Amino acid sequence: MKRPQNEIKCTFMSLSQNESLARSIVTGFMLPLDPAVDELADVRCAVSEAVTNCIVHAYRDTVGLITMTLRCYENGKIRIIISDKGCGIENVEQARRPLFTTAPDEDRCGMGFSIMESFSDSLTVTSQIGNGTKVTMTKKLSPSDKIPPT
Amino acid sequence: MKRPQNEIKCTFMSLSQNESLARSIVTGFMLPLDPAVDELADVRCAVSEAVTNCIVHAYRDTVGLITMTLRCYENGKIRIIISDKGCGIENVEQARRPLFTTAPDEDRCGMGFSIMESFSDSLTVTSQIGNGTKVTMTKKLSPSDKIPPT
Amino acid sequence: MNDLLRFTNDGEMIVSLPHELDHHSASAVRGDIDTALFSKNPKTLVFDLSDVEFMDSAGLGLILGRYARASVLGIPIIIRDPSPRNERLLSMAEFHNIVKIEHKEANKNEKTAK
Amino acid sequence: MNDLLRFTNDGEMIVSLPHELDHHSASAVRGDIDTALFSKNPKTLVFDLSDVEFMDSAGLGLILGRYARASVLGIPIIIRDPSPRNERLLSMAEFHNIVKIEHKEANKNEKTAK
Ligand SMILES: Nc1ncnc2c1ncn2[C@@H]1O[C@H](COP(=O)(O)OP(=O)(O)O)[C@@H](O)[C@H]1O
Ligand SMILES: Nc1ncnc2c1ncn2[C@@H]1O[C@H](COP(=O)(O)OP(=O)(O)O)[C@@H](O)[C@H]1O
Repeated sequence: MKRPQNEIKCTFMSLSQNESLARSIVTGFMLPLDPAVDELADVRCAVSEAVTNCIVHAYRDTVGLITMTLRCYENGKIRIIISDKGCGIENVEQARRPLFTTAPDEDRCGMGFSIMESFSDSLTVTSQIGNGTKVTMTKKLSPSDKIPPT
Repeated sequence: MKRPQNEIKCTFMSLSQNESLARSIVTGFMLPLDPAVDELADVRCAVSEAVTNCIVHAYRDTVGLITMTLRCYENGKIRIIISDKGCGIENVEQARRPLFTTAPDEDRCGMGFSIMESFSDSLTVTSQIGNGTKVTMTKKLSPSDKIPPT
Repeated sequence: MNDLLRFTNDGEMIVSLPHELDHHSASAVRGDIDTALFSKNPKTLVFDLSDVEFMDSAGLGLILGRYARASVLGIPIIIRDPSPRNERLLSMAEFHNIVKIEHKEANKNEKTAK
Repeated sequence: MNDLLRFTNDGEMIVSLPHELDHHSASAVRGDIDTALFSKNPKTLVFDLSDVEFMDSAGLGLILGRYARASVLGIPIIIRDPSPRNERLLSMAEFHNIVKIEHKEANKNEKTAK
């Protein structure tokens, strides 16, 4: 893939207050790209799901580090990578199914991956037990109808 | 110093659109700490100065990477470190003086370090020619008068 | 949280969900909702979503968890005034099949207009 | 930028500075201001700061750079309606000594009230 036009990589602690921090970062990153209101909302929601999964599942009962990388390319494509070094997922295919969750008693409803999938153009999940999980999402933003600043 | 309560480390490209991104990150990091309006504004401004300096001075005519680390501690202290691998500063003492600038023809007015200094409790600048510059600021937030969420 | 819970004369317990409804904020309100649900024994449990600007699956999970408890107590649930976006999210998790989703804001405005 | 520049009948060229005035946004408006300054030759150059929610030293630099150009042309500068916070920033750089800072919003409201 071509060189990104802009890129930010962040590493932060798996604290639940950082769910909103992650959304702020995505918003700050996307606003100069002049996204449609719904596109921004989609990406904010998908990121929130992925980051929450690191906090709730990957580092259950501990605190670890979450890494989020955001890239945007000339063609309006953005790529988001969220990874942890937590417990990993045994069966990724099963985990991605709608309503599947390993934590129903904590009010998880198993819709995280489904939301990530429907709010992005592509979702890749790689995971290794004991080594962590990496979620990659891409989304192509619709061409802005506003005049770019000169 | 004690372990931080929360920490985020970000690395991003020295593009001017990332000045507002850096401010978004600081805002997202500070909001859960329930800062006073003026404290948040002070820190946003100080961060903006430090990040702009990396873009304008450190990586003049090139694009490099800026690293920003935010930490908060139990006593309400926050610590912000902004560093670059750019050109470095020959004479830090001189650079910190109000109105001193090496780029007057680009509308720099030499108030960046003065603003960082007056909007933080402490400012440390270390720099090496050809190796980059590191700015460290600390600020103690006033105790919040709101009830913390249970 | 100040105005999280309200009780009306006709037995509604109204939960005003927060502006940003994620796992963090959902965890912060869950206990208070459950305590009130069991101690006040309302006729209906209403989730007011009119102020919810952001919601992810943690919001769905919060409502689903309360739905399970309320069902045991025989208390029906109403979801009131979700934004179009949040209603889409609710229907992704098939909430239409288990709870009533209603739009009262519109009615309210109609009444005011008369 | 849509409403960056306005010209009044009494010769004011009014520059409405952006909501977030940093190095990025200052660079975006600088050229248009200078072009207009030289081509329209106004009697007074006014920087309207009433919409500026955020400003850092790039805002000071933008005004200072225009001040230098306007001085050459003999055009006086007025800074209008900075927030208390932004006025503090202006005074840190001793702007009080070189330009007039005025508060018109208050006057305007007074007039409307009568
Ligand atoms: N980062 C992760 N680390 C470990 N396990 C994960 C991670 N993300 C998801 N999972 C597993 O995948 C399951 C499904 O995830 P998801 O669809 O987001 O639903 P939910 O989070 O509501 O359980 C989770 O219940 C969990 O077992
Ligand atoms: N990160 C940096 N890398 C290299 N030089 C810097 C850096 N930050 C500041 N400087 C130098 O210090 C001077 C003073 O900085 P500052 O007080 O922020 O004023 P200004 O940015 O308006 O010039 C700059 O003009 C520049 O020469």
